[in-house]
Amino acid sequence: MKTEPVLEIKDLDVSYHTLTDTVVALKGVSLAVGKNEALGIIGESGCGKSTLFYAIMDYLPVTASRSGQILFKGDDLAQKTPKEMTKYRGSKIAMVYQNPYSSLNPSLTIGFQLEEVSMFHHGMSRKDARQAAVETLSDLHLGDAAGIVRRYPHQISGGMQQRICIAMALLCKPDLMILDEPTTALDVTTEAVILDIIQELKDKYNMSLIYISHDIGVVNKVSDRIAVMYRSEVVEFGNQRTIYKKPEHPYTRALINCMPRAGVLKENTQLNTIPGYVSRRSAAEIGCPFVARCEKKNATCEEKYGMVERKPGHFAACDRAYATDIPDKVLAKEKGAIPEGSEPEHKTILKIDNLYRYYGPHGKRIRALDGVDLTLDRNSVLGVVGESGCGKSTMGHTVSGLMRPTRGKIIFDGTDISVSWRKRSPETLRDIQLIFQNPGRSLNPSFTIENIIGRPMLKLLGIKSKQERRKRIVDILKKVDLGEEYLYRRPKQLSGGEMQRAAVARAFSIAPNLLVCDEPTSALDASVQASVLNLLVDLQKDSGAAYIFISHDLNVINYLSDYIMVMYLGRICEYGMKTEVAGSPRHPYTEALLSAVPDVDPSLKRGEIRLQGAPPNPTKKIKGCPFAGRCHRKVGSVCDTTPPPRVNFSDTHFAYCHISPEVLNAEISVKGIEGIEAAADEEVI
Amino acid sequence: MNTYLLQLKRSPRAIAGLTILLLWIIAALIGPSLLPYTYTGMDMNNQMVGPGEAGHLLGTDALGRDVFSRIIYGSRSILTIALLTSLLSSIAGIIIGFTAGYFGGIVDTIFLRIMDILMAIPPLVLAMVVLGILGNSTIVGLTIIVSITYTPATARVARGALLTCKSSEYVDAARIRGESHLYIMFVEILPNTIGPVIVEITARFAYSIMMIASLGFLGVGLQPPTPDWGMMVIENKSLIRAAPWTVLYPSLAIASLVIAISLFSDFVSKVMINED
Amino acid sequence: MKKSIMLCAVFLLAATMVFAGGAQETEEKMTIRVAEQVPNLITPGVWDGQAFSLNGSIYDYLIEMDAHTGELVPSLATEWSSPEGKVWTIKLRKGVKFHDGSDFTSADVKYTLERTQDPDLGHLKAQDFENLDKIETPDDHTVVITLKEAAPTFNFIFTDYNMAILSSDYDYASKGESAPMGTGPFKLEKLVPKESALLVKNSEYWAEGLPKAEELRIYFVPDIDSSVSLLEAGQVDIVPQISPIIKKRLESMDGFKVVSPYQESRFIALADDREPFSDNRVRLAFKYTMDPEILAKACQGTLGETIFYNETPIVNALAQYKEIPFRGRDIDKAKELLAEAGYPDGLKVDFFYASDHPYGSDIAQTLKELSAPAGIELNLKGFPRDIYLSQHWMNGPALLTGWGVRVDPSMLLMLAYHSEGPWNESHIDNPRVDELIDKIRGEVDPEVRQTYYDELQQIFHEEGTVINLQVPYLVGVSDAVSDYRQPLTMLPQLEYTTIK
Amino acid sequence: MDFLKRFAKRLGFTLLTILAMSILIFFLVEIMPGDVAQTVLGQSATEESVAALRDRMGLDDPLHQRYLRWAGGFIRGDLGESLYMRGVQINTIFWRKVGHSVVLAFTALLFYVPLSILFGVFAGVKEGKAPDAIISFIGLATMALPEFVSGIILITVFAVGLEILPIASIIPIGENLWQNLDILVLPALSITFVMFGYVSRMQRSSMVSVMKADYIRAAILKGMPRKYVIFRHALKNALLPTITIIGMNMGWLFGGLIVVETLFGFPGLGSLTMSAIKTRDIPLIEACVLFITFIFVFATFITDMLYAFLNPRIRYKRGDV
Repeated sequence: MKTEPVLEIKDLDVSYHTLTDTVVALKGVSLAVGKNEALGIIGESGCGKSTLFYAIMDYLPVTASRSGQILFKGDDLAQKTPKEMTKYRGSKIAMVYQNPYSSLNPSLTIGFQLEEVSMFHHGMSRKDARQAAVETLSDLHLGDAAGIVRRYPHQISGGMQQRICIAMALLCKPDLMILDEPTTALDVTTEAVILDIIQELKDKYNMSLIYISHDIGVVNKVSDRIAVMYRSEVVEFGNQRTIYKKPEHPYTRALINCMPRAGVLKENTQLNTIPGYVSRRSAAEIGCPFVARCEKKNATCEEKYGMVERKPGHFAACDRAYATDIPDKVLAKEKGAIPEGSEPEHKTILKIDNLYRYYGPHGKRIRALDGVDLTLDRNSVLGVVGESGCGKSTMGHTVSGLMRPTRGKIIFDGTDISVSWRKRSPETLRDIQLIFQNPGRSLNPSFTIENIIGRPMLKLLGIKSKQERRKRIVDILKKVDLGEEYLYRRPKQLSGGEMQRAAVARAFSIAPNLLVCDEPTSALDASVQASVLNLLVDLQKDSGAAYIFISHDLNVINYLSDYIMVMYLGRICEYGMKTEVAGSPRHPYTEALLSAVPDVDPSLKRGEIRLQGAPPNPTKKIKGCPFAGRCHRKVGSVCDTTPPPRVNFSDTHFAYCHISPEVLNAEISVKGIEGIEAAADEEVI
Repeated sequence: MNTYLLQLKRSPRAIAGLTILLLWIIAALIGPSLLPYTYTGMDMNNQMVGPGEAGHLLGTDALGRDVFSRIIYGSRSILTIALLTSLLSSIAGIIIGFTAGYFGGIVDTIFLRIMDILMAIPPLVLAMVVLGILGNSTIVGLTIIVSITYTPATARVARGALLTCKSSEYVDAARIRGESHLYIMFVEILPNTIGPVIVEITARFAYSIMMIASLGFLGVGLQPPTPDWGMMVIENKSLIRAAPWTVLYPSLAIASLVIAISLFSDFVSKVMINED
Repeated sequence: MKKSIMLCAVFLLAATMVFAGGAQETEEKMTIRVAEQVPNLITPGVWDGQAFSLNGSIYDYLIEMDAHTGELVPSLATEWSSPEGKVWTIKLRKGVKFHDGSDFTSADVKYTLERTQDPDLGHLKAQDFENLDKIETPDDHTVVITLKEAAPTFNFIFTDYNMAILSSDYDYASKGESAPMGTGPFKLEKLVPKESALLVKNSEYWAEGLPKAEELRIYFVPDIDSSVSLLEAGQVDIVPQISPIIKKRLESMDGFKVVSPYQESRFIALADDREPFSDNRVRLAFKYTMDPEILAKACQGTLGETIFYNETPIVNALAQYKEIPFRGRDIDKAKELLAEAGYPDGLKVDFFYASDHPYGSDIAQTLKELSAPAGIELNLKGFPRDIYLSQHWMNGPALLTGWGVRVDPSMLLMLAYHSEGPWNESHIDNPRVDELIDKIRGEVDPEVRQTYYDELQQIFHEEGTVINLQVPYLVGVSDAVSDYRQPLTMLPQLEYTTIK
Repeated sequence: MDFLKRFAKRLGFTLLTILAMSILIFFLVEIMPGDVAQTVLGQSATEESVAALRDRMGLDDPLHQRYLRWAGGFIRGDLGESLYMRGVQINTIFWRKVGHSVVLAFTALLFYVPLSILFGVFAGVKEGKAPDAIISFIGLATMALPEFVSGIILITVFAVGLEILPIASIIPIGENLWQNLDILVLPALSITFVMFGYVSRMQRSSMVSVMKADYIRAAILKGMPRKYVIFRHALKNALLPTITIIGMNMGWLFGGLIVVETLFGFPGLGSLTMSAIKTRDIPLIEACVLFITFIFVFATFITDMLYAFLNPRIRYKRGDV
């Protein structure tokens, strides 16, 4: 470590005592953050990363017990009394939280909540405090700072609220800022802007940072060094680049392999999944926490276990990530390039043209879908990507029949199904199935798995006999690798991943031809997401069903889909084969979207396109291109007045933009999802 | 089921509430048959004797009737009415609240308007106006009237419970399977609203006891000589100085029963609400 | 913020302590304060007999009764005579003025009497005056009344509380309830309906030296316990219609006494025109289950002192009363009679009563308890008094009704026990009884009249349709009050009362 | 501003409810058994005198005509003539009694609102600790007592035992309520028992949920001392729902008023309603019940507006910056 650490945690243990048993949250955690250094902490849900920052700030619930040292510039916070801690909280160590909206008091103005920090910690008068607040807000590129100060939290957008929270943390010039998943709740483009700001402020105020997240891509963008946590322990800690390139701990390697990332496609690799699930850690457990699920475990895992400096500045609790004595179970498929001419045979199953869907009363009509047309072939996956409010879920709901379209036609396998489910024939109902985002809410909590999956068979396939249904349920469960004992369990007794797999089983139990997946994996952890994605790919092979896969995560879309459709404010921006849209995007919005995608490989560099402001108000009628307001390659006033024409780049690839096709083709930059290969492997520090 | 018992063991207040309630229920069921005196027996030589005198545990009232046996017998009528009322109003509430909440649109708005109007008259006033005119009524009459005045409140709760479930995805999943409305309402949603509904029934149980006692106090309770705790209080109100026990013990009986049920319903709401 | 809430709570508690003292009343004028029941109607004619002290002090009557001796004494009428009971000549007192200053003349008496026959008024004494033929006023102070049939005791009717003398040119129809006006000892100063009334001394009252007090304050209190607590707190001097329980308590405290001016009747009517009481054996069986001792205790009184029991409509305070010994409670006899009458295993019968009328629910529940052993199951049906009177009275198998006292029993017999009597609640239709009642009304000679009374009471004892339970009318009075008079006419004579 | 729009909508809706209420009450009272005129004239009235009275009071007119006449009168403040006491305008006795009841209700409010907020907040802040358990239990116990039970206990203690407060609430003639405020204390206290239990429990649970909110955690971790966070951040949000609860509970308050006024003989709207029902004085019943619902609906309306006004999320429209 170059400089003397701002914060040093030594051997921190935290456990929660419930009435029946005690649960270990943190075990023997040792970390250090140098001056003006950014430490990223990665871990899946339940690994104790949130407990870490509560422990540091001494904000643990009364049932928790804490031991070990937390040295902040030398003095140990662990011994401080709550009164003394108030001096540290806010002025020495500041916090930024996950959902900005709920971290701001709804009935106090933004100005008041900013001023109270500087008034309290630095004894400023209200006038000076307000002045300091306005200055800090302008640091965060907020336009009308004086206006915002007078407003209430519910009057500003999500991205804006998170900048206010960051400003609140900055106002007391902290030495250390701890950020707990600050951008998870935001859109990709806004997230990129916020991450840039954090990076910029770190250097400007030479603060040190602790950035906690479950998403490696986001952490890479901000942190110099990264710690990987698993089941309340730090299993690996080192330089950002080496953690990705040469992880020492099998868990880190498996975690990275689970994540869809640039260059990983369903055609050439099967995502690595980690068998089993994260179980609670009781006080008695010793040895490596990952031993139950590790494919590289051997006899040494119990005794020889402990953090060791494997390489200079790189610690790990194990070094068998690439051990060869036990072969890798999951091998990447042969990495052949996708044969050029081998598009899947054209057999369209779904055709949508001129689909409109409006919400709300005449005056304030929200135009969720503003003229969408597409065709979908059997046995293919259409990835629909776009930011929140772009109408992708609405499209999924109208196709699956939850909602009736306001105007336009949906032709499925020859029959017109542009009506709500009530008027659809049983065959159509059987043919189209929907998988929801939140697994916990899509299964009826008071039903057993057996009758959850059995009900559609009885209702739509008319299989009367119970034994027949049970037999089918058992083998569909096997397909989603859930054992027979799951028949009698209720959703509450299942983990997130198991519930989603059960939902998939329910959808496939009646062999649908079209499966609409509305962000099925965004609520899941990386390793669990991988198992669901693999499941979807395998099931498509033998059922031949078509998928409409809706997501805001471009990596997942890029991995799974054959065709990609990018939507913005209810309209299509760009449509084409995966290789075309992700490989060489044409539409400025797709470019901006791709450049904002955080990638697992830190060395990957992407274009620096940042979109300012927020999408326009959906209730207003838009004459020109909806993206005109924020477009970084705006041609001129024509973008605002006339709707962009359709520009065809190949018979499957088109976009709606005023920029002439020649200019668009000429500037094919390497801004695709593969990004620019790092110049050379920088030497690993 | 055992989780409930486990939690019960840990909350002394709930146990206290439950034991008092069970005592009253036992008193109501087998009490009258064990008592030395009937509730109407008049011992004219011992009019208004104090508690403990002349073999009367809680003394006698102006007509020489044993206060203790009248209270025990009174528990039978007040418990039956309260039980019937809370069940009746809850069932009616569920049906109305569910239909209104589920179908939404005009049905829902009409329902809300009607509920507002019915809730505008304080339930006690509504019941009193009707009972006041019909004169003293029987257990059945009282039950029906009190249930009607309470149905708006339970309907509103049932509607609320339904709306929270209706927005969840498993209902959408059921819809696109083409399930019928009735199936969705009573097979998919009802089991998940059991929590708030049970809480409402127990709370309603406590409120109806208070209401029945108050109606009795206002002189529109049960037809004498059936003992009605509220009536016992108003009948002996003028004895408050001469024979305070004739007023105090019925009041304490009402208080103990209502507190017991409130303690238990408080426990039920804690367990039920944070469970789902 | 929290401090301010604490402050406000402390201030509140302090405020209540300060007010607890209450303002004491200081006055020098001699004032009589009475806490009466809340009256419904107070216009003479339709006045249903509550708040006696109000009308008793505002109005005067032709004839009044001496509270101590019970004899009739001249009031607005100085003398009255009728040789054979058919033509009555009444001499009126001179120099009497109404409160509004107008003179009291024979025209007012004529107006008062003719008013009883006014069809859309519904005067309670309409039947008694159907016997009127014509009324002549030869001069301002003489009235000659000619009856259709002779009525030797006709003069008693003028003592009835509804026969207050009214001024012929005062509009009682609209002002009777809000501004009553008469010739009485006190004048109305201020009336807040249903709440209170303030009366002041009528300085030109025709009797010298009366009324003794300057002011009469009357509070209308719905709840008897509140009135008694006012008496105990010294805020009122007189509280009429108190219950025996309160009597016991008041007598145990010093500074108060309880006066019992007369007895009211509680008639238990057994309907003669319908099952089951149309059969006299069932009536007798019911009478055999009676136990006057228990009934007296139920009314918190003692038999023979404050509570009296007989099976005839004649009240024992009257001269015409004939003592008939009680038949004794005999359950077996009752069962025997019921079996004879065709009810071997008992019967069920509805029993209607006014639940909020004094003694009402106590007597009803005691009757149910007494008659149960014989197999007679009374199904008690209690109603608020006004619903009872309007819907259930006069049409139920068994009724409990409160009757005021009538100075002349023949009036009561005519009304309630003659087959065509308007208030024949028990629907008695006994030719012999009708004949006797007509004879009593027409007989001039008191001894002969008494023989008819005796025979009538014997018939009622053997096959009568009524059980008469006399209960005391009790008035709580503080020791400061002297000379409180209230004769059988039920009208208190507050003009004689003084306050120390 | 959308606040005004909301205000107008709510006001219109409230008036609609009152109108619907008046229709409901009018017909509810009309369909009651028993002939009104018969009751007034008493049992001795002859047939034709009953018919005459019915005609004079217009009882035979078609129902809607009578309703319009009655509603018209009510709006003009003329509550019509008391059926029972001919010649006595209801107005004379009605508004005085309403005045007394409003004073009693206000005193009860003055007692229980600050107390239940104070204890509710205190219990919420000390959640799980001893004071919370005690206050919750007291709240639960008092909430469970019907008004007359707590009234009787108060009487036995204060009026009969210590004899410092009057057992009955009577205003001596010639004096008014303000000279006898001590008659207000016991009735107001009886109502306070029940209302305190209910409101303090609601206030406690609202305080507990606010204390668990993210913005409170953010404020504490911003270094603000706990007391300051409770008052400046938590209290404002915790008090908002209490306003609606108090508004919604006006119905209970009036139900309680009737019971308490009967127990103490307090000359208010409650005891007037009771005697109106007993004497079946139809116009008086209609006047009383409609007035109670009028106050109740109006109170809910006011608390709604107060809530909307104090809650910035509703007061200021969502303006995009």
